[in-house]
Amino acid sequence: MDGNERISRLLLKQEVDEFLYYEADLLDARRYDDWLALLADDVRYWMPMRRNVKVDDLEREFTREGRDISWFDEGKQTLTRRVRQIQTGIHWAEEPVSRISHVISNIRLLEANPSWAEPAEVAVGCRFLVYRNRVETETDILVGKREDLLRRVEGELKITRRRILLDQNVLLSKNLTFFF
Amino acid sequence: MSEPVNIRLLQPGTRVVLEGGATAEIVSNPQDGVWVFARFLTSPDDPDRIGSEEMVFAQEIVEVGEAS
Amino acid sequence: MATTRKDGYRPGLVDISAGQVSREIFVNEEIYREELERLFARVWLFVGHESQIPKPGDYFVSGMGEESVILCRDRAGKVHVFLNSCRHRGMKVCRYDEGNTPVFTCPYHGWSYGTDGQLVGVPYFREAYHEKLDRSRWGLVEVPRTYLYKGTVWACWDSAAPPFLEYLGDFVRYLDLTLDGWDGSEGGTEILGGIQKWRIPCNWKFPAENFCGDSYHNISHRSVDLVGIGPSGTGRRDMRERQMARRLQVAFYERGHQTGVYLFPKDQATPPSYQHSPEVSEYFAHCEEERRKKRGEWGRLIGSPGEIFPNTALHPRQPRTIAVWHPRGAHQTEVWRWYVVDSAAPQEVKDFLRDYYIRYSGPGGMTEQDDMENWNYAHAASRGTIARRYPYSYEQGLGFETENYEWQGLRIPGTVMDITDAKSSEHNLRNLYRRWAEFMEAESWGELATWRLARAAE
Amino acid sequence: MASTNTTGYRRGLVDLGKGQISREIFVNDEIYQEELERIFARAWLLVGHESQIPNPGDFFVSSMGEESVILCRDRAHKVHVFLNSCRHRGMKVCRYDEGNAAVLTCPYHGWSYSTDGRLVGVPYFREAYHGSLDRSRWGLAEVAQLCLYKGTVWASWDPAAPPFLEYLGDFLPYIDLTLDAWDGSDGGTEILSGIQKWRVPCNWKFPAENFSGDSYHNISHRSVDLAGIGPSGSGRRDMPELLMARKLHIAFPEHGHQTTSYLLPKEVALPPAYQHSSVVSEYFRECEEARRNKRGDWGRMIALVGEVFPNTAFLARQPRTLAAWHPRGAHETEVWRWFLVDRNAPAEVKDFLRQYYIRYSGPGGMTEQDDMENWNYAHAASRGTIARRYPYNYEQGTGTEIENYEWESFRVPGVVCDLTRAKSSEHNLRNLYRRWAEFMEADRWEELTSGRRLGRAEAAE
Repeated sequence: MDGNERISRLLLKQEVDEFLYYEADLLDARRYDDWLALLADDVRYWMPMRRNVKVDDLEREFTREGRDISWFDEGKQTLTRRVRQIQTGIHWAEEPVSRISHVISNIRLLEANPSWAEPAEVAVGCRFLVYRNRVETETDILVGKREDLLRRVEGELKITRRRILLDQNVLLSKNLTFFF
Repeated sequence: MSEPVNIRLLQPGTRVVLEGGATAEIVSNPQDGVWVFARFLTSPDDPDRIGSEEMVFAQEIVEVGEAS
Repeated sequence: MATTRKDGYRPGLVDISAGQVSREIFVNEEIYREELERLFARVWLFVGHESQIPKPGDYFVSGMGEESVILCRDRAGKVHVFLNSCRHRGMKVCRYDEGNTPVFTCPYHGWSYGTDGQLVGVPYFREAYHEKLDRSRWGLVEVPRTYLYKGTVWACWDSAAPPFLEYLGDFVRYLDLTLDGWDGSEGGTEILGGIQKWRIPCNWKFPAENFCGDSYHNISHRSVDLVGIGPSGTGRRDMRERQMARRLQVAFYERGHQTGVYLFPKDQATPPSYQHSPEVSEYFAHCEEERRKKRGEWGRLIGSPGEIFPNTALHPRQPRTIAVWHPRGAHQTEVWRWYVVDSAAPQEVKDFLRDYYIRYSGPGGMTEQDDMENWNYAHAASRGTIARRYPYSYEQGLGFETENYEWQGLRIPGTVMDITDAKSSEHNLRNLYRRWAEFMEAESWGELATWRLARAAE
Repeated sequence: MASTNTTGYRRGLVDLGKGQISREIFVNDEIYQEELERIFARAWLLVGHESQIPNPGDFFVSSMGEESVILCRDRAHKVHVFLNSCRHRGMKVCRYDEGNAAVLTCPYHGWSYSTDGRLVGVPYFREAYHGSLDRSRWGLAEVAQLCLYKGTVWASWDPAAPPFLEYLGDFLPYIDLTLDAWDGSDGGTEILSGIQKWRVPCNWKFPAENFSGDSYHNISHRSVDLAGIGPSGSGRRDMPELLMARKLHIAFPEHGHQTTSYLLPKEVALPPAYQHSSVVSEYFRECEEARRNKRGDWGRMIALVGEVFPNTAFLARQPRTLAAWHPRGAHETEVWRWFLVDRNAPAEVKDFLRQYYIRYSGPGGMTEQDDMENWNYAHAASRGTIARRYPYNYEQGTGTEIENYEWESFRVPGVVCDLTRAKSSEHNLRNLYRRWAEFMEADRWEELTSGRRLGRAEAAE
């Protein structure tokens, strides 16, 4: 990597950090329509379930995208429906509304295509901690990893693919009415 | 089947058509998404209901008309 | 373990004459379940303040024991307290903290109740129930006894309980010290917006005991005394009257209520206070004068922490608050805190007090933070098999109680312990547990309302 | 509180004559302990699906009541269900969810069991046990009865329980509506890989009741109806047949099973469905036709939801699922969800359905999220000292049940409540709790299998 490339990478890292923090702010501020605008029209949003399997059988740890049952397997249209449902004001699982914070960390740029200098797409890894507290004392803490593919569309970053790897086997929340 | 209506958004004065063909005008809306208070304008099955004010269940409302 | 022996509380677990109380009553889960039945389902509990629900349709979701209840004002302006649970499948009909509504609609199957508790909406009443459901019998469960007193709202699940004012007896005059204006005007107080709610890992009786007048634990607040948050710049409070007043602990044996008070000497002005703000200082000086005029001898009395049996705490002096110790299992307490100011006070006074209250009380309060640490680990260190074998000591001042206490022409209602010289006593605490044991043993209110027997005998 | 008085359930806590059931049966810890003994240790429970363990040595760790069990296929292809607990010190012999193993070896002291449950490996058998341990007596504990039915695996711990098919009785054809393919071919379904498991803070009977046919709570799903996830683009499901079919609650008083089903009219074509995808729409149209031809009058019956007593639920229509409500204490339930599709459906149909299922059901499902909120806070608000004094109301539709229900020449098995006009009833829910109370009172299976017949004889006199 030459000097210019390293600077390009640094600038991109800065932009991606800001973008992911901004996205988290939108979700936590319940600005769901603005959040939807960050998703590419062909976004794939997927969260597999996880199995306890033997160490030599780990390829079966996750349910398979596009084939098996998962916690989420979404496109923009269904994510939009989920937002609309919350906005009806009678989605009782989110009414009264929850208090949610997304903490995003360990952000790393994994790959940029075609180049760090002119990235049309960039793959990003991070950790998430989603804290939800609702009604009186009901509290969920969900922690895991995320792999995002971001695409530059007319100068702006859009989320094209999101894989959410939750670190739980039996899901310890009664429902998943929020976004990761 | 007609599209469901988010009755939470219906303003007083709005006319609605109910299952069975009766029509009613919303008098007030508790915004619970389940009930509205409405006055019956027509009631083919039970003419005694005309003019009476009742709580109307969301799932009985099949159509929303114009606000008067 | 004597938990199933109803007559075992006094001889076994609560030995007032020896000044000993078993740790079991704090940490035993069976005893806790009995408390829910024998105490919380029979006594008068504080549920809120009328100023929280000024308009028809206003509601505030409160708690009674472990139960969620709705305090609301119906269309006709009447105040009700309902169990927050649908009669059909038990769903909470209200999951908000407060608001205004014409109906409480259950989100599960849609049963809907008016603000007077009547079941007004039953989906498919004609089709599915064939109009046979007797809607008049399936309204929200209403607390059978409620009482409004100077803005405060009280409720009791037991129809056989004596009326609220009889339940209080002469103690009502001490409750007035919290609810009247500082100038002595009847019920001249209001609630500041925002009820603090938080959890403490201890049995509910730790804070209850503390607010009965545990003056002995002052030492644990040494750090805040050193830092100084008092309204005149030092210490924890403005307490100069201490030097001239009699300090008393007052207990009502038949009823289980108790409080601390300061009794000022006749014809002597109260020392200045709130000296960090001339306007506040002036306001209180004026109020002191007014109260003395309006209330005569009784105007010489100022309250300090007290407790209406079993779990409503009063803090009549600044920070003026009402607290409820909601039980949440044997090992956890949820505190709810209302803050009180004179309704007629100038805004600057209210602002000053609000800031001071927040600094003093609650989980952010520099004083109470240390209380919560003590309650937490006192409870934790009492749960062990061995720890339970060692009763707590409540001997302090045993035998020094005075009936018909009088000083400089004012006769004080209740049984008094003068701690002006003694500094401290556990007189009030013994009173709390005496009454607690009576409740745990008594099968009926007939046994508990002993003052009625005495009156009948006369 | 009659919790220790087992004769008191029907008289005191479950009063079906009045249509009232005490909240105690949902929130009382003592009653819960009794349920584990009297219901979960005696009834038939769903443990899994054969397609989860196709090969010898395949295993799937499942659950029966609070117990962990291993569903596995031995070397001779025989299916077993074992208690997942070493006989030596009780350690879980399998802490994986699924896999393939030649032996199940306990990690604590190394006792090892073959896939047919025999104790085959005991460290220092000769040295420490001097060869005297009777290994034949110390194999894995195995369920008393097991039944494979159209791919599903059922088990009971009670040797005295009637065989599974007798336990189901005439309810069997309704289970078939979930396990047969949509074209009516016998057992023509398979499980989609990935079993959803999650916890809901409520008593297990809240979901059990809900899936027994609580059609009354439709209103709580209004938000998803408004947002629209139905396969034709709006609402929650494709339900145009509702307008033409009879909607029935069907209960089996002798068994405690119940379902909500639709009976379609004779000679009328079904309205189109799955209009968002022509392939899927065409597939279901063809299946409908094939089923009518194959099944005759039964081809007109479509099940919606149902429950095999006590805790196995099915959703026979899309999203087609099986669910088990595993109790985890009186105040918590662990839901396990299997999703089914026609084995012979084209991949595009399977994909479409899978995505629809995920959107509809489970913790991420836009419909069920609201159910879980209701179960959670209905339970929480029923635990208090005062709350327990007020029974729930189950009066709806009392007295409108019909024995020998028939419509357009089809005699429907079971006792029926016709909801076509009534919209809703609690007939099925009463049936669930009637059977529940019988189980809680009966000391022996004879009482559970003969009681109703006696009851009927009395009624006949």
